[in-house]
Amino acid sequence: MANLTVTIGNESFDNPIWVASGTFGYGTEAPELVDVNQLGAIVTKSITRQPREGNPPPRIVESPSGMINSIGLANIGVEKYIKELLPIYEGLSTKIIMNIAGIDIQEYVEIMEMVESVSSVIAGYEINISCPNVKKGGMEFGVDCEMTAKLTEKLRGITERLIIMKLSPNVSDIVSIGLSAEKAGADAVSAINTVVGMSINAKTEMSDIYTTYGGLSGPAIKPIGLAAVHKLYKKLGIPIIGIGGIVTGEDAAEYMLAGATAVQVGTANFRHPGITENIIDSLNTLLNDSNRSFSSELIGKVRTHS
Amino acid sequence: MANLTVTIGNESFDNPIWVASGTFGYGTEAPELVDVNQLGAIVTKSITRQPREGNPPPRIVESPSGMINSIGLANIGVEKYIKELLPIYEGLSTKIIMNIAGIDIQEYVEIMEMVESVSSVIAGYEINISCPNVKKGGMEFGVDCEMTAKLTEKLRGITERLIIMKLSPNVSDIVSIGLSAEKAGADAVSAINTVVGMSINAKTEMSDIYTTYGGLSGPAIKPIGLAAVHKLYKKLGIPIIGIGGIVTGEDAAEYMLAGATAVQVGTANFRHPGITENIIDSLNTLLNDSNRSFSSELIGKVRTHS
Amino acid sequence: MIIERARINSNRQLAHQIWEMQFEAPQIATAYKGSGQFINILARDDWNHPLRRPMSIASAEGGCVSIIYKLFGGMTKVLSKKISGETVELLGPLGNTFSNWNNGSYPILIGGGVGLAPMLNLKQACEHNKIDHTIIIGARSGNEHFIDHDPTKNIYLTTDDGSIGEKGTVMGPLEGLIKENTNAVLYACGPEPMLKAVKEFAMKNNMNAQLSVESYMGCGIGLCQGCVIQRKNSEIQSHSYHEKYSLVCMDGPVYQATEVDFG
Amino acid sequence: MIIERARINSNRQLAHQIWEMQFEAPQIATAYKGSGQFINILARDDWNHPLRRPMSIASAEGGCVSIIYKLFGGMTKVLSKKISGETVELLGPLGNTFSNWNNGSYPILIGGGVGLAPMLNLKQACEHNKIDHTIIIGARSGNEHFIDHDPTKNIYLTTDDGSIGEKGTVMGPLEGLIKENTNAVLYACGPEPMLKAVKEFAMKNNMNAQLSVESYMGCGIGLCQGCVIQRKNSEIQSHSYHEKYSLVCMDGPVYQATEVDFG
Ligand SMILES: Cc1cc2nc3c(=O)[nH]c(=O)nc-3n(C[C@H](O)[C@H](O)[C@H](O)COP(=O)(O)OP(=O)(O)OC[C@H]3O[C@@H](n4cnc5c(N)ncnc54)[C@H](O)[C@@H]3O)c2cc1C
Ligand SMILES: Cc1cc2nc3c(=O)[nH]c(=O)nc-3n(C[C@H](O)[C@H](O)[C@H](O)COP(=O)(O)OP(=O)(O)OC[C@H]3O[C@@H](n4cnc5c(N)ncnc54)[C@H](O)[C@@H]3O)c2cc1C
Ligand SMILES: Cc1cc2nc3c(=O)[nH]c(=O)nc-3n(C[C@H](O)[C@H](O)[C@H](O)COP(=O)(O)O)c2cc1C
Ligand SMILES: Cc1cc2nc3c(=O)[nH]c(=O)nc-3n(C[C@H](O)[C@H](O)[C@H](O)COP(=O)(O)O)c2cc1C
Ligand code: FES
Ligand code: FES
Repeated sequence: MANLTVTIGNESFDNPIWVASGTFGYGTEAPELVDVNQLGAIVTKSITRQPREGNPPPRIVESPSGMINSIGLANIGVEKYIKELLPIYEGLSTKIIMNIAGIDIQEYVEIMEMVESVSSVIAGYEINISCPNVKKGGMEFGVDCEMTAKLTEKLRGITERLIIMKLSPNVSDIVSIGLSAEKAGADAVSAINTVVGMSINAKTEMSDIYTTYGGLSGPAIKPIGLAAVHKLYKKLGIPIIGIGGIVTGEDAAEYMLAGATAVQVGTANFRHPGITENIIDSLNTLLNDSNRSFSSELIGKVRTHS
Repeated sequence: MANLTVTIGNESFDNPIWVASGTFGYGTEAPELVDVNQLGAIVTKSITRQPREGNPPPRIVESPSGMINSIGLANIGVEKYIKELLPIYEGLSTKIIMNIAGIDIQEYVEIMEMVESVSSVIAGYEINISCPNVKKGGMEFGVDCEMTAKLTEKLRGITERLIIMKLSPNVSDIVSIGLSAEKAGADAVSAINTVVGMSINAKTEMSDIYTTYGGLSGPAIKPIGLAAVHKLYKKLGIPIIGIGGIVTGEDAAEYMLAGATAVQVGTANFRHPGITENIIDSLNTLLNDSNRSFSSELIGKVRTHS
Repeated sequence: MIIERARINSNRQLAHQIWEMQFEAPQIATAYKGSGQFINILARDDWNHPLRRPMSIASAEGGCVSIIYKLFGGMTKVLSKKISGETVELLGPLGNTFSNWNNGSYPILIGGGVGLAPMLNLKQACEHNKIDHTIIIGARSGNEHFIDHDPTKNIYLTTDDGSIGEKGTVMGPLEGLIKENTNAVLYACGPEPMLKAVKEFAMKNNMNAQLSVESYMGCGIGLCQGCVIQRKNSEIQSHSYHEKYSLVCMDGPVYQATEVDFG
Repeated sequence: MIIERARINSNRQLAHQIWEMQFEAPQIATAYKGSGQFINILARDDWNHPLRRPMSIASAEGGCVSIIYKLFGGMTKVLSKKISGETVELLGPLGNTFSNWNNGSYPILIGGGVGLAPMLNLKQACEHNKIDHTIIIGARSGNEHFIDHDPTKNIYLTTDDGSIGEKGTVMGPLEGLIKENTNAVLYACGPEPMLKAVKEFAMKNNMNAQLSVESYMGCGIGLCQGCVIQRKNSEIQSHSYHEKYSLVCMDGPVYQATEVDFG
């Protein structure tokens, strides 16, 4: 068995296989189907200041090797998160990363201050600056270097815990956004969030998603995620967490080879809630086959031709 | 049989099903397998000022429901194009759109001037400002509104034939690029070119593409293309030509519903060189089933929920 | 909630584009709670279609589970090509059940299209519990029916084209039936227009009705928040933290007609 | 260049991970020009794997075409699950052929791994034309061989582990053979390291060698420009307009050893 331990900032994780925000609920939904304590970390669903009902249906649709979603950040709000979920997380041995979404900087700050004001075991925050679903809930931060920097800086002032800025692929230059986050004090960046997409039913001539546009995820976007991670790795000094279309241990290894310190599994959980355990196993096998003792040896080791 | 005629600028096309640049050679490669005179138009492979060898292999690799390529604009150069291909095109009844790529504005101008200086039947030009493969051959124009506008304007001064600016999906805001092209005099825009992607072999730990990054195409990117076309349609006044992952008549109809006046079929040609004929047939059937007499009735008719 | 790789015992066509598949799935059969519940099926190993497909449980007994499915698109076509001996991965049993059909009222079961799967199941339960009931099954045409029209046995078929049973929708027989059965309660599953009509009928006649609704599901187990329907009133149920929306996979698929907002 | 939906006549395992499939493909069989040509196979209807897969033609006679394939990944696995009576779509025959094996020289055929498919084909042609020849087939281990080691019949097998035939690579028997046959010409198909070794050997010994090379193919018919290999010298052939690169699908897969630049 290889050593799968990963370190980001001053937190260490048992393994680099995490579950992605919005694809595993609050981590408490499927106890019969997956032992969450096996996971490197759970990134919980984006939490906003107020509870949100989310978008009207239809919210999801399949696409070739992928799916499109427009959930609209349906969530219980930070108050309920603090009251009901943080105590549950005390009982888990896996690390919890809380994903936060806000309409403006003030909202992010407020949410984080509320969580920081109570005692809890959470390891850190992932900051959703890239959710393409909600008009004012993401996009704006994620495409702009300055706003990303300002937000990161503000949040850095509030917490000593991990801050992971989650980057959007829907930009001309993801690296410059990543660099802004790094300079402003982020401990890591994660990439990628979903890619803007649309689906139409040719028979009914209707859009398949209520909000017309949604976020594309799943194996279809793996090449896009890999390119983003590799580009970020070449320029950033902080760890990168790879996301997008991971469904096998090989996929996870590819992301690590591209430069990811850890990865998050999203859409695949919908099909196999326990898939992360298989991914951990097969990553282990893969490492053994290549005589590696540490998964961290993979990071950034892809050999390129040019 | 529905009427499939399409008009763009002052050119009319027998039908809206075209083949995409770089995926059908110069239109002369597979005469046994496809009757090119059935096509709405052939968009020929990007032509540069000088012949180009293209990138070293490996140049292509499959991905889930897609493929990644980095051909590097291998082409015979404009002189040979004029000498050897234009005469052949005289003999075809299908329309020819010549795709042009340049390193700088001067190069685009020069290529177009050379073609304009000889008599030929070509219907117009598609301007590749979005090829992500060659460092200086594209990207720069495609992500920048001003450069797009400047290039369009210059070319507009040279030709009365159609100018179709081909947009890149690898930008924060494809609509503003499209608007710049429109204002500067483009007759149409086409969208999308390939999406930047990467592929890694977990076993060999090698990048699968010589240039590390390549362009993702095929069904995987259809949702991305549809979203781009729909967004452009809402803001632009000129026709939009939809591209990305089209493999069936339904796919073509979806693009038209999203706002495309015509579509281009790319990757699908590699698998079935004659697939465009099937797509035309099934588009016809689809129109009959919905009692439509003109394919142009589909344009932009998607019903959205919100 | 169990994931079980299940052997296919049989897979046969019942009517035009309507198939029945039976699996050996002892764990899911045992955990099964009653009519209305569904399974989420994974028919293929590749990721071309990443999501499972929800299908109502048509029967669950003797360690076996069956579904009745209609050829719709990619995955149902794949299902129809499967042969006995092959396996598929099932996740289930999921969702809630029809209720109160065995408390003295007169159940009228209404199934439209493949919505008849849970209705056949509920019919079986009624028979097993010796509860008088009627079933009405609607289809577009006679070739989609695989049960005989037999009002003497309280089985009514309808077709849009009148080719079998009564011409028209399921609402036809219903009118007559509720005059005879004043303590009738409606149980329905089928396409949205049918459910809407049943709902309106129940409201107008001041009756109880339970509807099994469909929605596009990402996971079937509460992870994705994709499967919501709009709720009329806001009795929040255990699994949905929403007021306006309810998760069909956890709080449904069966709802009181009054709860559902068809918009 | 023909697209033909071909019925599978047989599909059987020959050795460890090595299978043979035979199709009824009269048009392609008729158009076939000789050893070295290949077909581009579409094994699945869905678009999860958009591209066809190139496979050398191992035999083409009596309206039938066969291939010998190794289980590699997604599509070859799908192929191995096919049963006779099913159909797949073939595009072919594609590419050029080995040449000059029937002009008085002594052909030594060298196949590594599934690279032996075109070599078996060429062997058959030699036999048919009564041309003396030798074949050397290399594999990692004995379980990948399905032909008997029989130097008396000019059939040499090699294995990396020595479990069958001579231990080592195909280069072992070659050394001895060219001493006996001064007019030998080499024909080789197999993994790149083997082709490289054959090329170097031929150069050193001032011999002719023809190599069938592989490359990742998008289309197989000159549309995508994806399948290039680097060329050593620049005799431009008909289909490639490149000097430095050559389209394997059109100008290959067979090249003079001197032409190929393995980098
Ligand atoms: C609780 C529930 C119970 C159901 N029970 C039955 C049943 O007993 N018999 C039956 O034939 N059908 C049933 N359905 C519908 C069934 O899930 C769809 O017909 C099936 O998913 C179609 O798959 P496909 O790949 O053939 O179609 P596709 O090619 O995917 O066709 C698309 C249509 O199928 C439906 N669909 C596709 N994927 C999903 C998904 N993940 N979740 C929900 N709907 C989807 C959508 O309406 C979509 O427009 C049920 C649905 C739900 C939600
Ligand atoms: C001219 C030519 C002749 C060939 N003849 C044979 C033969 O006779 N028998 C045999 O077993 N194999 C042959 N091959 C190789 C064969 O094409 C691959 O083994 C096959 O494509 C693997 O497909 P897969 O889906 O199982 O593998 P994948 O899961 O796709 O595995 C990936 C590997 O397969 C190869 N591959 C995948 N797709 C392609 C493609 N479109 N074009 C080329 N290579 C690809 C690549 O090396 C890639 O790394 C030949 C290749 C060429 C170019
Ligand atoms: C249904 C769904 C809901 C999601 N919700 C969130 C969310 O609330 N916050 C967030 O940052 N990302 C969200 N994501 C994005 C994922 O965390 C992930 O970045 C993306 O799905 C790509 O990974 P995948 O291809 O493995 O799914 C969501 C994705 C899906 C599919
Ligand atoms: C192998 C290959 C080569 C291409 N070459 C060009 C090119 O030379 N010029 C260009 O503008 N687009 C080129 N493209 C992009 C296509 O024209 C098209 O925009 C893209 O492939 C998306 O469509 P698809 O999903 O139908 O393939 C190329 C695409 C592929 C796959
Ligand atoms: S289907 Fe995912 S929450 Fe209901
Ligand atoms: S495989 Fe497409 S050009 Fe050779």
